[in-house]
Amino acid sequence: MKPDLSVSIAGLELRNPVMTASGTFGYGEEFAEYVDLETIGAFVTKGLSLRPRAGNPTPRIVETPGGMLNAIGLQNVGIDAFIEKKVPFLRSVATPAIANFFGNTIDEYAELARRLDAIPEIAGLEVNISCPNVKQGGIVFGTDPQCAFQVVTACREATIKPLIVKLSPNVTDIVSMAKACADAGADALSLINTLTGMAIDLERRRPVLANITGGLSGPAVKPVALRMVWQVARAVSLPIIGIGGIMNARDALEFILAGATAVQVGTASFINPGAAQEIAEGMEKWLAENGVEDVKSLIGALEA
Amino acid sequence: MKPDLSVSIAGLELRNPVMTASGTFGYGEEFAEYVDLETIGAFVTKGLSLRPRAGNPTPRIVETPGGMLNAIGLQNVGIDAFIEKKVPFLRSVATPAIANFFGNTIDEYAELARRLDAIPEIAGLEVNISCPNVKQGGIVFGTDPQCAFQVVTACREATIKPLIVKLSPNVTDIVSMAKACADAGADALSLINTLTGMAIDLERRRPVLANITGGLSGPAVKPVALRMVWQVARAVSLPIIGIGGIMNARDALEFILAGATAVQVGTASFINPGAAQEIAEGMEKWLAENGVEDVKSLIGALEA
Amino acid sequence: MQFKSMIISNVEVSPGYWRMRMTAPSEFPAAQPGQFVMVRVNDAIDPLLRRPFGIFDVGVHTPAQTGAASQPYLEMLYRVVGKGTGMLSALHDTDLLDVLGPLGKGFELGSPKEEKIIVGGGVGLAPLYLLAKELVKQSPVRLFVGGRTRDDVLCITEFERLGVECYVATEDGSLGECGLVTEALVRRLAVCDGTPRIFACGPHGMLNAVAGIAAQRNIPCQVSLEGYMACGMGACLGCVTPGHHHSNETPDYRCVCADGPVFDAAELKWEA
Amino acid sequence: MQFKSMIISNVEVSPGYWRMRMTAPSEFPAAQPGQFVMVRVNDAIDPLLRRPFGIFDVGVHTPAQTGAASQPYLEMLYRVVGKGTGMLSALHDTDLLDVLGPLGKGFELGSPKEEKIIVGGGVGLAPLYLLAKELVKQSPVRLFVGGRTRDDVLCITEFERLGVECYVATEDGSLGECGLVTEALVRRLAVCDGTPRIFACGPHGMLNAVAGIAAQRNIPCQVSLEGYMACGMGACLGCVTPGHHHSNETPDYRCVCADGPVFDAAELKWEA
Ligand SMILES: Cc1cc2nc3c(=O)[nH]c(=O)nc-3n(C[C@H](O)[C@H](O)[C@H](O)COP(=O)(O)OP(=O)(O)OC[C@H]3O[C@@H](n4cnc5c(N)ncnc54)[C@H](O)[C@@H]3O)c2cc1C
Ligand SMILES: Cc1cc2nc3c(=O)[nH]c(=O)nc-3n(C[C@H](O)[C@H](O)[C@H](O)COP(=O)(O)OP(=O)(O)OC[C@H]3O[C@@H](n4cnc5c(N)ncnc54)[C@H](O)[C@@H]3O)c2cc1C
Ligand SMILES: Cc1cc2nc3c(=O)[nH]c(=O)nc-3n(C[C@H](O)[C@H](O)[C@H](O)COP(=O)(O)O)c2cc1C
Ligand SMILES: Cc1cc2nc3c(=O)[nH]c(=O)nc-3n(C[C@H](O)[C@H](O)[C@H](O)COP(=O)(O)O)c2cc1C
Ligand code: FES
Ligand code: FES
Repeated sequence: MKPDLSVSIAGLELRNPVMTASGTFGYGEEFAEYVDLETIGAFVTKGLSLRPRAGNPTPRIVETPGGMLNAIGLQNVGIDAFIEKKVPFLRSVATPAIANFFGNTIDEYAELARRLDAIPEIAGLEVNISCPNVKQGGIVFGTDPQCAFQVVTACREATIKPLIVKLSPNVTDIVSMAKACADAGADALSLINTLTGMAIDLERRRPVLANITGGLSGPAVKPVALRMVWQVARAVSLPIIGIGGIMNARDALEFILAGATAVQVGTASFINPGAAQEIAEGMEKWLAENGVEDVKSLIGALEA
Repeated sequence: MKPDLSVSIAGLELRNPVMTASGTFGYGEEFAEYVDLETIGAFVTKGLSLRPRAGNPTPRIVETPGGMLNAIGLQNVGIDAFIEKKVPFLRSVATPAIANFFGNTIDEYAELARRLDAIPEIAGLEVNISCPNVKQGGIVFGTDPQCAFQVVTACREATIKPLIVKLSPNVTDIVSMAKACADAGADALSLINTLTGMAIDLERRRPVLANITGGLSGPAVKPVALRMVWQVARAVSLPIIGIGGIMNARDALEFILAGATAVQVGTASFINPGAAQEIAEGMEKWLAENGVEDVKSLIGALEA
Repeated sequence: MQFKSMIISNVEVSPGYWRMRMTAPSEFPAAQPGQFVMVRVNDAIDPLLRRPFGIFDVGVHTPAQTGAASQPYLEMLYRVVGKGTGMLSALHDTDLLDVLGPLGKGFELGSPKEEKIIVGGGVGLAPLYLLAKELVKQSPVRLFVGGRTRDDVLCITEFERLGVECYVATEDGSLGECGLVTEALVRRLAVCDGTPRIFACGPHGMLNAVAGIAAQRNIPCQVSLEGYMACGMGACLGCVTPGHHHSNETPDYRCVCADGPVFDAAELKWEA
Repeated sequence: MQFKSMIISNVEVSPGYWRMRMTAPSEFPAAQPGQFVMVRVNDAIDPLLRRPFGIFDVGVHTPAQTGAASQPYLEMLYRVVGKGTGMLSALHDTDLLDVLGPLGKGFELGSPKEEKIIVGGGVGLAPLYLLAKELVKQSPVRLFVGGRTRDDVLCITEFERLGVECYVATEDGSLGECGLVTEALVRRLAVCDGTPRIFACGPHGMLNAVAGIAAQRNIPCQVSLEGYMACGMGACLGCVTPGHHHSNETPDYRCVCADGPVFDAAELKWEA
């Protein structure tokens, strides 16, 4: 019997729980040679801003033990060019496309949510709140429950589409962040974004990254991500998308046991461009081999 | 010319900046076959409590990508047995021994600081504040600046020995934690302790660790540790001991560039029991080859 | 001791089970039966931790050629279960490994008068061959070995060659008796003269049963345990097992690596 | 294309420099000179990311034996600088590698009328051999190659065998002229008939100088860049380089992996 892999997140019906993570899959087109987009549950665009962003100077990435740091600086084409150049491609794909976006002020977030809400090809919105709030001295929205509440409230008022809030792991209390976003009307939570880290070039006595610090991703962060997904899943009733170091189907299933309804594959796509599809296929195989008829029966099924 | 590796931390004169990290080097004796204790700067005991602690059920450790999780649960012989059975060994070693300790209440911390202050063989104290405050609903002392301030103040009043405070990385703002400890009279700060994480056994649908969550250490955490050391070094004038994923002399020197005066070697000693000594020797070699006469000239010398 | 060891041979002896012979320092052959080694699979951080393995055999190879130096060696018998053992099985002769050992406390051999009974399950046989080699020097030795199928019963010929009498049981009956090895053990104990001494290594369930059988009959019994290990030398406290009187109020955790891996079964806490 | 490739040979051609020949799918030999591959060094997570390497050569090996299938191959020329290249150099024939490629945009060959000038520094020579192989089919080709010492000047015989005229300069004078290769380049440009076309690959400082020399003289010049890469296919935006008109207000970052690695030098921003 073919196991049922379908899940529903915030009103989005996904053929399976495997999504690609923002910033690691371009705008979908780049991977067309390696991933049949119609074999995965959904894909998430590179983070979008109101105006095009240059991003940071290079070096922007560096490998670390079991992971990598990136300081891309949210380079993106901006919402206008996105609509003009990238959206047409989305029309040809029968897989939900989710737009990831960010702003520097609450107004920018709301404005983007409004613009994205109007694009029929966009099935859902993912708000990246790991960005500095320029009006409040640069404190990162996603590290303060009140800031997060405000930004999510503003987005919620601006869109009727499924609204996913992507949480930063650089916090003392991930549960209070999750609750603030739930209270503000989020339909789902995705976590984790990258952990802030740093790498040093000993010979040159300089940080490797031009930006000094960057975001850590990849297998190294998986234990932290699993822990946070588990904590949030027990405390908040919203569906959760688990992210962080997922390299194969087993990793993905671990996140589902911890309480995630779906997962996102990030860094793994760099190492194996077909990773997302292989993970979806591997999950199906594992379920079949283990006599699990419906992946939904595994969500939060951890005995702890 | 032989480079000068000596550093001074909180009044402790160390022959070189390499220390061993609490919980990874037993009480010093265990490694005598592999490390000549007189080749390293100092060593730190397993965390001590007032009464003996059983620790957690097993499994207590699990390997993760580029790291490991531990949930030992602070098993230790307790201060009385420590004094009776472990201190005599310290007398024979001409290398500073630092006692790491923790309590469940502020009074326990203070009481331990007083007891340790009275032991002549103990050169300094390292307070582990990554422990739950049982009187305040289990919030971890080291994740709240006010709690940390109180516990460090109490220890400060109880000892005139060098007082090192070991910071938890599971916080939004490591700098405010560091400042609170500095304000309370700490002589030095050591960071990082472990990042909270989790591992799941897919087949058994259970957490691998009996304790569910554990502390992540090893190379995987190095980027986070380097970032925090760098942030704290720029904000606080106390000497810093860098910890987290140090596997070799180059890693150790990176921490020193980031602003650490000394380093601690943890997980590396499990993989290579001679790690601490080899790192000290490797630092000397690197300094000589690179014409650096004094390791102190590298402290915080990162061009950023 | 920490040393660089060169692989001499690495052979699959049964599906999924490998036997590796590697060079050792000249002091190594003094290792006690039941002691173990911690092997670093490669120089990278994946896998990060060393892997513990029993010492299957030790010896000194004297080359046929006159003049060539004789070479002490150690052998491991291991089952491929995950990443580390998978990588080990891909290594070839002349590849190098970093080894720590011999570590831990081995078996106490007992007195020559007693009958020696060795009980092994699956790859739990690994540390028992070196034990048998010592025991046959002074006593009659019987081996009770169990496995799920025929493929899980290893190296019987080697034991027989030592003069050990071997009883085999498999759960599917594909070799020897069909059933658990403990059944054959109980039958033997019923007919055995005097008090024998039991030595066991294998899955925890089997050890639990053997410890129970021995306790009921007041027979001295040593078991060799496994445990997740980071350091292998008593420092991390990762590998502990509760002692007989352990409770939360009177904690009595023993390190499998430093106090064991061989324990007197009566010292430990067993499930009823 | 993503494929499993089997190593055919892996040889140290000069101290620290290796040449690896490996099997490739039948479409692979259509790779353009200047394109590159991303190699996964092993299946573990250390190293985690793929490593980018130029395509030194492609071809099809036709076995002497009649009836044996002919085998397309690719070659890389690489320098051991760190962990990944260190591990590559330890691989043997018959070992397998996971390869992604050919990736990126290669060199535009230009028209047969022009003289072709290739400038290479150190291991920057890697993608230039396949280029020279194409160029000699239609034009006279001159190679200006520089290195720190004699050991850094690679594969000159191979270029000469193609009929390429080679000028060598080393910083320590241990081979060819003593000095920078750009000096010889400037002298050649002074006497050259018509407008030549320059192709360059090497350290960034050398490319910067070559781009300046070409710009001053209005000579078309293509350069092949390096950059820290995660994906190699335009998705991560890790590898970018600023375009000529780039500024923070009018951002114009190009992906080295997808828009390059070969760029028209005039499109890029250079240090003055
Ligand atoms: C004292 C001792 C002696 C042993 N002797 C042998 C032997 O002679 N032959 C043999 O085949 N096996 C033996 N084992 C078990 C062996 O150590 C594990 O099978 C091996 O570590 C698995 O590694 P892996 O990377 O293939 O598996 P993975 O599952 O990928 O390992 C992941 C982690 O779990 C640990 N682990 C997994 N299984 C075990 C286990 N059963 N016991 C302890 N840790 C485990 C690993 O060491 C590693 O840290 C012994 C274990 C101990 C503690
Ligand atoms: C398009 C392209 C083509 C290349 N072609 C060749 C070639 O044909 N021959 C050759 O020897 N080298 C070539 N390089 C450089 C080569 O990729 C690096 O030397 C190699 O990745 C170093 O890996 P390592 O693990 O040994 O070094 P480490 O320093 O351990 O690598 C650490 C990280 O830095 C990256 N890195 C280090 N040096 C470079 C570099 N110079 N450029 C880009 N990333 C780097 C690695 O990819 C890795 O992610 C090329 C680079 C690029 C971008
Ligand atoms: C190169 C790179 C770029 C990223 N860009 C974004 C982004 O634009 N918006 C966002 O919300 N997350 C971004 N992320 C974070 C990922 O979506 C993901 O949360 C993180 O990488 C952890 O997952 P992983 O370990 O599977 O990579 C980026 C990550 C990487 C590595
Ligand atoms: C098994 C184990 C036990 C530890 N026990 C303690 C402890 O008792 N007290 C403490 O302050 N830190 C303890 N730590 C944390 C280490 O001292 C160190 O801060 C951490 O492991 C990070 O360094 P590393 O990556 O070099 O291991 C322990 C770590 C490990 C792995
Ligand atoms: S493995 Fe570390 S104490 Fe036993
Ligand atoms: S390497 Fe990812 S965009 Fe170029």
